[in-house]
Amino acid sequence: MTLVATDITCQRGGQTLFAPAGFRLEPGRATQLTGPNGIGKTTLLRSLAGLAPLAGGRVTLDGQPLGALEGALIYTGHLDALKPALSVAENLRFWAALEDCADIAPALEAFQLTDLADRPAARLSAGQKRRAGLARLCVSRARLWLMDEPTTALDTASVARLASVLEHHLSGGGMALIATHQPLPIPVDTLGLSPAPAATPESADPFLAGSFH
Amino acid sequence: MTLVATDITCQRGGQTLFAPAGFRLEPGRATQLTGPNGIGKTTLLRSLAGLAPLAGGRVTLDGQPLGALEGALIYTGHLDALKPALSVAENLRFWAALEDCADIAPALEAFQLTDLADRPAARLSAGQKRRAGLARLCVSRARLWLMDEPTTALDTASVARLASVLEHHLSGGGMALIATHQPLPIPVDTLGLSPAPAATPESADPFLAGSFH
Amino acid sequence: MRALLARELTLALRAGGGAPQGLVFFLIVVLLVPFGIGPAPDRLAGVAPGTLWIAALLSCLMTLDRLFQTDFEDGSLDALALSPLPMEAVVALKALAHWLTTGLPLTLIAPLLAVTLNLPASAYPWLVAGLLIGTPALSMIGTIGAALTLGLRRGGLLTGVLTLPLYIPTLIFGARSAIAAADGQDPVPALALSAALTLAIAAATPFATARILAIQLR
Amino acid sequence: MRALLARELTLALRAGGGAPQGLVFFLIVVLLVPFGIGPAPDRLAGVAPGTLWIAALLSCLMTLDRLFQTDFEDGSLDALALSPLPMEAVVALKALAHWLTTGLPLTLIAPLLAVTLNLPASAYPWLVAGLLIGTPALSMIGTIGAALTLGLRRGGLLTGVLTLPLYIPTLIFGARSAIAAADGQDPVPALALSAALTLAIAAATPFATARILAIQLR
Amino acid sequence: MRLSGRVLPVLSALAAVSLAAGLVWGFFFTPDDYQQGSTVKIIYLHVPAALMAINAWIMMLVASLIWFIRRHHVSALAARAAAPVGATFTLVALATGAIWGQPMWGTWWAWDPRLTSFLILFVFYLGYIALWEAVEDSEKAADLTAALCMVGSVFALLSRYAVLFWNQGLHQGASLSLDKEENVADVFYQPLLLSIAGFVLLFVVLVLIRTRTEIRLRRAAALDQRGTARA
Ligand code: HEM
Ligand SMILES: Nc1ncnc2c1ncn2[C@@H]1O[C@H](COP(=O)(O)OP(=O)(O)OP(=O)(O)O)[C@@H](O)[C@H]1O
Ligand SMILES: Nc1ncnc2c1ncn2[C@@H]1O[C@H](COP(=O)(O)OP(=O)(O)OP(=O)(O)O)[C@@H](O)[C@H]1O
Ligand SMILES: [Mg+2]
Ligand SMILES: [Mg+2]
Repeated sequence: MTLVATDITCQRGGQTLFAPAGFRLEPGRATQLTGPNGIGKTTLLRSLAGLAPLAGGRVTLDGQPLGALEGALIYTGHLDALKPALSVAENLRFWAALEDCADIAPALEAFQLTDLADRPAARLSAGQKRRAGLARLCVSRARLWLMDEPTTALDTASVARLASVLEHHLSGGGMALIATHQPLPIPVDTLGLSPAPAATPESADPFLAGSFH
Repeated sequence: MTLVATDITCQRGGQTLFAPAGFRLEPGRATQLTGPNGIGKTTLLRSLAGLAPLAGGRVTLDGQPLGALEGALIYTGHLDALKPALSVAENLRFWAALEDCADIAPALEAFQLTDLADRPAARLSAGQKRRAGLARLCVSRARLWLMDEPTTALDTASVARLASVLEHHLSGGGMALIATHQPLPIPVDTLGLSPAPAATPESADPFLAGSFH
Repeated sequence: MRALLARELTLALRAGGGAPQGLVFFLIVVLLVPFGIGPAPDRLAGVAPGTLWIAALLSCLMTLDRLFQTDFEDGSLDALALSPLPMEAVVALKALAHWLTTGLPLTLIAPLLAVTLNLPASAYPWLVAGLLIGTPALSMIGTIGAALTLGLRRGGLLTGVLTLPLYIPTLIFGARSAIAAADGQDPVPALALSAALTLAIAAATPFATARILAIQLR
Repeated sequence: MRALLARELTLALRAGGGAPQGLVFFLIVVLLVPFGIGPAPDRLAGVAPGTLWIAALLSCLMTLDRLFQTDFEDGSLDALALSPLPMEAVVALKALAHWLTTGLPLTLIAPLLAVTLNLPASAYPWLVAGLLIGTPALSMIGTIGAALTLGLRRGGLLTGVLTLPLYIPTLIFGARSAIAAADGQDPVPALALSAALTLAIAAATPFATARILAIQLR
Repeated sequence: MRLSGRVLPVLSALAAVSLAAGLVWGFFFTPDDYQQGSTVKIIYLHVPAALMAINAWIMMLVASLIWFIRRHHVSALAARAAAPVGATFTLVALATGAIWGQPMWGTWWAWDPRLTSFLILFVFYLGYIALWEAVEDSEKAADLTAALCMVGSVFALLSRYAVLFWNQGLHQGASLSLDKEENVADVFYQPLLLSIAGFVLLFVVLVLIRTRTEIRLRRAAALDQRGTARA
């Protein structure tokens, strides 16, 4: 299973965000997505996840269009998908149940959440919340992990823990695409996004096209 | 004006968070607050800001208790205090007006927000949002800046920009206390929080005290 | 599927959840009416079924506005959209959970409140039947409004504005049957129409709502 | 001070803000009543003042629940608490802005809606006077409920539960005067009591609310 | 855009002429009705406004469908442009109806099915406009309002039948239909047709103007964005 993206671009508010980019992600490899604030990393990840449309280019997973493969990927964004009223274990158990995964203990263990398992998510510190959000990765069977700034609010020990979870996923043939501003302590390929060249009329807002003078 | 904290501790949910800590902050100096996730950095900053009570110890600003000095400090937390429906400039102008500061242009300039000034805050990327939140520092006259993980979501260029804003503030006799997991590119003192020793009956929940046998 | 339903129910019943408040709100709106229009028994009896229906509708509405909102704000909706469960099922289950925690208890308590409003005894079964048949439609329709206003600040209020007109057919048929019974007319046709309406709505809305949610997540 | 008032008004009037929706919600609740209780003009006339008051109350309530909530969620309330402006002033200004964008327009449109409910002409001035005097109290009282439920998921609903009982005195006196006028009795005493109540509330609530907010921010 | 720019003045002129002619003819050159007296003349405002209120919604529905299926940007903007016009016509129909109702039925308002469904239609217009205003992202707003328009149409129809079931009304039925025997007398009929034509043209002109404005606003916003991006 290989993810191939060629010449993809995204738009926001009718504007092309970055110059067409391509990458190739083999099983067992991770790619780090870099670029200055506002270049479109989040938008790109959401587009790959199928939550937003791509503005151009093609993405295939083993030759098939990506959209056909629901459940083959998981996306962790800026938000942690935690219910403040539920405990850490309850939150995780719900996501596990959706993926038919019965045992959440390893996931809690991996992010050192075992002691916090019964604490309502509302009463976690920023870093603990993030860890609980990331634990969702460990109960999913998705091969492709799309992660948006996963290290936010994590201390060094937790970053190391995340790295070892990632390595375990990759060594099992998984793939990961990680947008981050911080260096990751695992070997990764890098994909840097660069600004789009000055918008050409066609690529930009439809209302800039010729017929609307 | 000097901030002196002696033997301060904080509690959350009836539990003492970190071993009593003390520090001294002189004009023109910044202190970095470090410690693992969940140790109580955020809680400490909020207590110093007067938003939460201190569980023990004393804090004085030039010998006076800290609480008496409203307006002398500003706190930027995990949240950015931005209204999604208002533009960046409108958001900032409001905070500036509360501080009787008329000109927001330098603050926008300092965080490279001039181009984004008319964009509604809802349509900013994570890093752009954070920059807009931090710009509030530049329209305040507060001497003491309490900052909770200010570099979250910022790219390297923006971190450098934040550092130069901080240096400017310090060189004018300001003070800053900054909780962060990432190294800061300016010279700072460091205050590391360490876990509290096993709870003594007196310091813990009132219902564990002697009279409730 | 079962996990989602269980989660929704837990969240609704847990401290701060919508379920008890929905009921209490219903109760309070009904209790306000005598204060607002005065205590004369005749006047009250005349407006009793209508009051109960309007109160039910408003308290459904108030509990609905955050149906997807919290999931949207904390990123759960993104994760649900990418989960193996189809979005239509998510919508249907959420509507079901909403009805179980709001519409159903409210239907069960309505006869008690009807006493305070002097509703004639003959109208009781029809009132309950009407609510039982009509309130699921309120929950289903509500998902449309909730989805449309997702992510808007003050979305809750706009939800009301968009959803209330959609509620009118359900309200008319539902209230009609109890009023007819109270006035000694035949309550059956209104009830039958109400049932047909609910079925049609239950069949169609999950698809519409799922479509709207996909747009919102872009 | 002026900056805060301006900001609140802008936010309320800006796309997605509460002001137009508050009005439209008022309109819709009133509109629902005939569907609920049937179109007979006599019956409608009997409940007209009460309906308008209850609708005003509910639409105040619905716009109130997020009065501090959004500021709390995005960290603005922390910043406001540490700003040079005292919290009491923040509360009073927010209540004022809320009344200007909800209570006042709603009072102005009420006579028009009264027509659709067949309210007798003699009651019009008393209805308007009552709303004009009573609605500021609704906004002020609402700040208490909004502050108490801050930070709770589904806070909006709990706000309702906590606030509605506090609204009852205002509702009784306010509605009484219009009902008295419609029934040919003396509407003045009820109105005077209502005015006294509003003054007392306006004087006391900012302090109570500011205190509650300080506790919430801990 | 260019085509609409050229047609617009002509249409405007036509609209003005037929409206003026229809209304003046209707108001000043028709006899009073033997039953209703001169109040009958309000028909020249009431009926066309009522017809156009419904047609405007239908036009929005069609435009929304086109947007949904073909993603033709102008159709989304046309639907947006039509909404306030339709809402205004609805309001005019309601207001003239109320003014007419006072002498005819002795009341400004009655919960007659026809009037009631118009009120509901008005609420739908308001919700539609509010939603357009509330959503920041223009493409998303177009999608959402289109969805609302379709769902709303279904429910507007449902409400109509529900309302008929709920109350038999006072309002007269349609008497303009061509196959009916008893149409309104010819003296009333011809100016009425003329003013209906005037209202149709007025609607088209207003929608065209508003659509052109919307397009230009969008263009301005897009250019503005591109400007900031370059800077
Ligand atoms: C305020 C509320 C009213 C509304 C919303 C309203 C609505 C309508 C509508 C939609 C039509 C066009 C129907 C059609 O041609 O099929 C219409 C026609 C008409 N309305 Fe009204 N109406 C109102 C009040 C009144 C009143 C008070 C009267 C007079 C007593 C009246 C008299 C008529 C007449 C004579 C027609 C022409 C019907 C025909 O086609 O022969 N309407 N109205
Ligand atoms: N809802 C929106 N509507 C229009 N434009 C938006 C919206 N959200 C974000 N943008 C713009 O789209 C661009 C890309 O945003 P995105 O969030 O993808 O950036 P990013 O690379 O993730 O940045 P960061 O490192 O700050 O998270 C930014 O310039 C942003 O201003
Ligand atoms: N509302 C709350 N009620 C009870 N306990 C809480 C609450 N919020 C946080 N805590 C607990 O208090 C402790 C300190 O939290 P705090 O947010 O101050 O940590 P922190 O040092 O800022 O951590 P991080 O680096 O993750 O941001 C944590 O162990 C957390 O679980
Ligand atoms: Mg991002
Ligand atoms: Mg913290």
